[in-house]
Amino acid sequence: MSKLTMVQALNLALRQEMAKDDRVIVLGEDVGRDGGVFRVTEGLIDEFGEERVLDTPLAEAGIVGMSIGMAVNGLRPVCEIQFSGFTYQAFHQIESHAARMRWRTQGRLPVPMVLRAPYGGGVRALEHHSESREVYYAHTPGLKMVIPSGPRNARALLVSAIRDPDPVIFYEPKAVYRAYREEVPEEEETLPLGRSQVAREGGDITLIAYGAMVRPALEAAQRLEEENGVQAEVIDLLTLAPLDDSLFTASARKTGRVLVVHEAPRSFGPGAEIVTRLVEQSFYHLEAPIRRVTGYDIVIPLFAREKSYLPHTQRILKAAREVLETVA
Amino acid sequence: MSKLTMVQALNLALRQEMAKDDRVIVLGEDVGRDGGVFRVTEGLIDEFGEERVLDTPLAEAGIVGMSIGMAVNGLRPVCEIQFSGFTYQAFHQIESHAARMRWRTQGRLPVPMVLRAPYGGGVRALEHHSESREVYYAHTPGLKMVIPSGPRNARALLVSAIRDPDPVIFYEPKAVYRAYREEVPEEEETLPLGRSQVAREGGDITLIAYGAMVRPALEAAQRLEEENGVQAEVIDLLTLAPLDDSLFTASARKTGRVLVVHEAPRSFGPGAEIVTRLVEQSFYHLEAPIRRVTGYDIVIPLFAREKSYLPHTQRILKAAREVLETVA
Amino acid sequence: MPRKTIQMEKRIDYLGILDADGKLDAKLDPDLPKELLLKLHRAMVLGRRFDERLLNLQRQGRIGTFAPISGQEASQLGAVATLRDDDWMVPSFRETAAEIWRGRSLESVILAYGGFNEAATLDPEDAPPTLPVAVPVGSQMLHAVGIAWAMRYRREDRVVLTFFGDGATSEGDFHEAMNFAGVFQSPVVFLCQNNQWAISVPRSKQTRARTLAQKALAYGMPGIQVDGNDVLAVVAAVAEAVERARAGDGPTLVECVTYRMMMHTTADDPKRYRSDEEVEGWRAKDPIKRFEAYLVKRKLLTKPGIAKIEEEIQGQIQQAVEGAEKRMASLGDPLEMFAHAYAELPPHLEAQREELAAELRDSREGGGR
Amino acid sequence: MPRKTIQMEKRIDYLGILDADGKLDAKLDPDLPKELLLKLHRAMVLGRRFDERLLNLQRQGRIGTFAPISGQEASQLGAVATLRDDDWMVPSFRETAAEIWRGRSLESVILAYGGFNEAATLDPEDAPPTLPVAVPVGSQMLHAVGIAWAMRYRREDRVVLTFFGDGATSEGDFHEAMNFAGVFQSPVVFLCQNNQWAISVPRSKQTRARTLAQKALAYGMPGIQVDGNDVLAVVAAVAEAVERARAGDGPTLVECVTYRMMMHTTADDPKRYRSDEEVEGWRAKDPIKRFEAYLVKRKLLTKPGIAKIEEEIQGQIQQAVEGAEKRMASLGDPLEMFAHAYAELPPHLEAQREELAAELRDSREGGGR
Ligand SMILES: Cc1ncc(C[n+]2csc(CCOP(=O)(O)OP(=O)(O)O)c2C)c(N)n1
Ligand SMILES: Cc1ncc(C[n+]2csc(CCOP(=O)(O)OP(=O)(O)O)c2C)c(N)n1
Ligand SMILES: [Mg+2]
Ligand SMILES: [Mg+2]
Repeated sequence: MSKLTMVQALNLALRQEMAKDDRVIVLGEDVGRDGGVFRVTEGLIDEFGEERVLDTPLAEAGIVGMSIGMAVNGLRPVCEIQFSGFTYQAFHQIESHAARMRWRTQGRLPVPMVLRAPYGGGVRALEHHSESREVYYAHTPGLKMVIPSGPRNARALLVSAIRDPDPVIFYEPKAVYRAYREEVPEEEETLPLGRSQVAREGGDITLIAYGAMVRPALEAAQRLEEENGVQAEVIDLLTLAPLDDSLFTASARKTGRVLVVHEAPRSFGPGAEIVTRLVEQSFYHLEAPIRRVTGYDIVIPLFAREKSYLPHTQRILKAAREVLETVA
Repeated sequence: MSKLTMVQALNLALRQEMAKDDRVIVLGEDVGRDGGVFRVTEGLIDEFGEERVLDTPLAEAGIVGMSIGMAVNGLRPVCEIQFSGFTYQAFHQIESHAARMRWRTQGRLPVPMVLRAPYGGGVRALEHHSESREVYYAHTPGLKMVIPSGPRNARALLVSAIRDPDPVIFYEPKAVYRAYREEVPEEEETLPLGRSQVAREGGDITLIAYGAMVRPALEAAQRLEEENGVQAEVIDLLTLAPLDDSLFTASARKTGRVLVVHEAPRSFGPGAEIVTRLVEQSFYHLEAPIRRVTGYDIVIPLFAREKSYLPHTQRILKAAREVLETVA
Repeated sequence: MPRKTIQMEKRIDYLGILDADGKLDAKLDPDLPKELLLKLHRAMVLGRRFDERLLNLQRQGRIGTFAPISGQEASQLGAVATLRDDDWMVPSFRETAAEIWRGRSLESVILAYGGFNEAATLDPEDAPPTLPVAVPVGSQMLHAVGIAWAMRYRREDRVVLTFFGDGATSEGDFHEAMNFAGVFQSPVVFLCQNNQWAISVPRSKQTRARTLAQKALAYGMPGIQVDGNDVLAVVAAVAEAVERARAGDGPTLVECVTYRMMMHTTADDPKRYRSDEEVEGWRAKDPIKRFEAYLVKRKLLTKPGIAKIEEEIQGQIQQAVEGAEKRMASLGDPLEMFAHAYAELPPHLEAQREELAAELRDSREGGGR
Repeated sequence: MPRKTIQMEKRIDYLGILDADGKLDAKLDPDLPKELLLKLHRAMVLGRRFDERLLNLQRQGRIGTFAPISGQEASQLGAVATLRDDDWMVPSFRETAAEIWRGRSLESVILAYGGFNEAATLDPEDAPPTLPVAVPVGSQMLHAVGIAWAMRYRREDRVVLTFFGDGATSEGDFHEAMNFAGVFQSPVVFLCQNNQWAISVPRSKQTRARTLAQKALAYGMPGIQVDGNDVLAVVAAVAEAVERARAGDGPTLVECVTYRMMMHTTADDPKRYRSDEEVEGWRAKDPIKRFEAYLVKRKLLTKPGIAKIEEEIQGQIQQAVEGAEKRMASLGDPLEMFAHAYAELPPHLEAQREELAAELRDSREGGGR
């Protein structure tokens, strides 16, 4: 066990999977000598050589298209797109091929690949470096969409994603990359894809979050307990697609009050699906309208105003209190 | 007034706007001599010449990127992407530039362009020719997303889209292209973007649909009246983004029972946002859980099974009856 | 101005061997074995006749839209004939003849154009490795590069042949694939069937470059333009490129200059954009006619021999059509649409599948309520 | 084999005029007016010194990440100096010096790197038309083609100069832009600043082509490789390309061979991937040092004259920093983030804006409840 940042934990996952399975190939822009602009692939080229860690030309469709070819021909590519805002250059390859090849070939040519990309705000970056548009992939049939929230689950989920027989879009909350450390066991640890977790138990209100929003949600829960004596349950989705609705619908049936938190734009955002599943499955238990605390429906502003855009503890807290105060 | 198909009505809109405003330029693959593979641009090249109607090389990012340049430099490009399933090749141009340039330049360089693309199933086409993934654009800040349902509103909305100062993604339900004719006035007619319409009035249940799904929804409403004596209100959204929730939330407050219909995949689909707006704004009036009748969360099957994938009158009817029978 | 002119590191050649009358340029003869020549001839005729039959089926509404290959038999078959069985082929959507050469059954083709995904698993899994048809233009070439990379990684001496059209060369994916292949020195042969048209857009409007072959220079790659209606030239040029790839000397771009004799797909009406004269001009350069003239001249074929082949092929097609239609009649369970969405169907899809199953049960029981 | 070799319709040249010591190849001298030479020199020095100051501000946390231009002054400024005020410039994200030449204020640059969108409207609207910085690599070139098309459509004799890096040539968008420009014979000059690196990836791994200039051949376009640290050569080559475009003779690809002397951005550590020797080797070819040597030799500048220019520039920068910081202190109303989302704010955004306004009111009143 050592205390690792999320970057280090992801690096551990890659290193161990590469050591174990020589079909695992890492490729992308600057993933080799540079170790990736966030250093997630640091040291891999020294340990595994240029044949296992490929610095590619600057072309995202190329990276994804090539990964698809590698995957149908027996490898397990883990490609990195430098920022999630540049996955769009590869959108057609992801939607038209990665997501469909298994179905198109009726199981003969699956595409066991992972596309890693840092997403989300909070690091004072340039334009296009702070988006949270996971819906594009969560809505695309044939893909899995995974978003860890901390070092330990990031490592366990990445290992599972690499071993998964289907294409996985793996969004890494860059705001969490170096935000804190967690004990991460050296020995193998996996987490099943498609399963959410209770990050904190409680019976009065349910807060649903994922990725970088789990921390402020937990902080809000803590303050609700301290300041209001309210027990909030926090659900960490971990996988957006396929969406595990069993846990949060059960929680809602228990608490009757729900708040969904994400940094993605609100309209047609991930929260909408969560609310709808709740309506479909826990309607009669809801004691108040479900609230969304989300990014606004605008481009995330340049960093001077970014903090006011991103949902923060105070904003979550205020919404939670309003939900709690609602009398049906 | 003459009776026109949607294809003819769209052609009329283009022809009249081009005649009126020489900043309007049509471009895309096969839009010139061939008149577009669905003939929406038929005859335009004869009337307006090769300078106004450009057959481009086969490159969607090129078409959209070039349109952005034209638009920032004073023109009003209307580009056609041959099928919505090939807009993904241009996704980065749409998201990263068309949708952002106004914001990025703080209003100095708006992008008044229209991207037209046929979408949806029902015409026995090859793979990639039948998708319904409007969420990708409805979720993207900075865009408007319009989907007409019939010849007359298609014409009026396209005129408005061309004149709109912001980029509009204009999805045309190809299943409706030649399905029926409607009176379309020769004289100018527009419809405001961002406004839905009541396609049929009723007080017992609300059916919300758009595009090719409006017809089966209306048919279901008709049968509900005939067979059950139930008055269904049908809302035709017309614009998905910005989503006009005023009409359907009001309708829900009246009927208490709602069904949302779309052919897009269900999870993280347009219906989720509609349900959520209803929860946010009409929660206390809902007498039953809102139901979604949608495409399944799989790639739309090749055409031999397409009919079983797409929501049809019978399926809508059955769900509507279930919603009506629910006792809270 | 007295500037230095930069010399290119690679050459772009042109190759033709058989002229339009089937006359051979002997010093270029690739000297193929007799069996291969006859196999090529039969495959070319099959390609042509199968097209005609598919058109017939389509016009009768027995299958959906399809993309004919007529006129391009030499380009496709000459290219694919150079492959070993363990090499990969990565097609676009207009290589039916080449797919059949690689072991795809006519039945599978009919099923696919009939809208049945079951087409994908009709043929044995151990057929020469071939990707399925790729509809998004230009998107498949990158897969070829990835497949090739995996083979080199495993130290296999296999190669990948990927097909695409003249229109496809305009897509960004073409560029990225060519560039990646150059950088990684991938064992890929990029075979462009320049059939002069991308639906209604002529080659001249697709790019200002005089040849498509010269685009190879942008990637430091050799390129060659070939008379794509001359099967011997295609075999010669592609064989050389395949050898180069197999030897580890990297990719090649081969441009086959050919012509699409029929419509783009059955949804298209070429009369809108091209003249009969143009089509007739190309008919004179027909790859089958030319090859037959050569084979007859070489006494490898006779007129009656050809007639017999034609008859056998018609029989083969007839049998496939009957088989496919029988099979299609037995298929169609809508629930199959959920098959292979993922390796394992996740719970929400299980539920959606059950929804549809219930609807189907209902409607079998007479329309539900 | 006796095959025909295909001759290219365009030539790829190489041009250098001033050597590393500032010695002129007199027969290639573009013979620029004295004022232009001095204006270029001052702009180059400003570009360099501004970089140094920005780095300073960034290291102190007073601005965010930025992309330095040091080493590339000649490429950018030589190119942009050939434009008329009514021509367009379409930059990537590393053309600060060129933007300033076109009328962008230093304050605007500082504001943008300080995370304030207000940077976009700081300068007069009637400055020479210039697109904002484009962060997605390679995506801006297509806009240049569209802008150019609109000008030709209106029968204007204006041209567009678009910048991009060596890495950008790998993107599909580069290909599509070059191809569209060729087909539409657009008045665009494609200016590649080949600074040898795309973050950590060297030019040699970006493409197998020996030069980037030769990629022009894929589009039937002329291409030229220039010593990008030689401002006279850049002016000469780009002026020729601009003239060609203005005359209606279509686009040109100009590759400026130069070097990024500093880090990719301030988030980057170049020591991880390149050697000090490499950097030192390029320092010997410094564009400013070389140009100054030439100007001193021609007696257009003196050592004290240079010192005075340096001093003036420091004053100019100091003033801009002070102005910008004052302005930044006055900006920052979060509600501004909703400005210019659309021409007219739709109702749901009005509502969201009001949500944020309420939150801000609350927190001003002491943290709400
Ligand atoms: C990305 C994409 N854009 C558009 C289409 C529609 N489309 C199908 S084939 C075709 C023309 C292809 O031309 P070419 O590459 O020359 O191949 P050919 O059809 O001549 O074999 C077009 C535009 C498509 N399938 N994919
Ligand atoms: C589409 C896209 N992919 C990746 C990035 C991240 N990125 C920013 S600059 C850069 C390298 C650019 O290299 P080059 O084109 O040579 O320009 P230079 O930075 O050398 O000026 C990369 C990979 C990006 N901004 N956009
Ligand atoms: Mg073609
Ligand atoms: Mg560079």
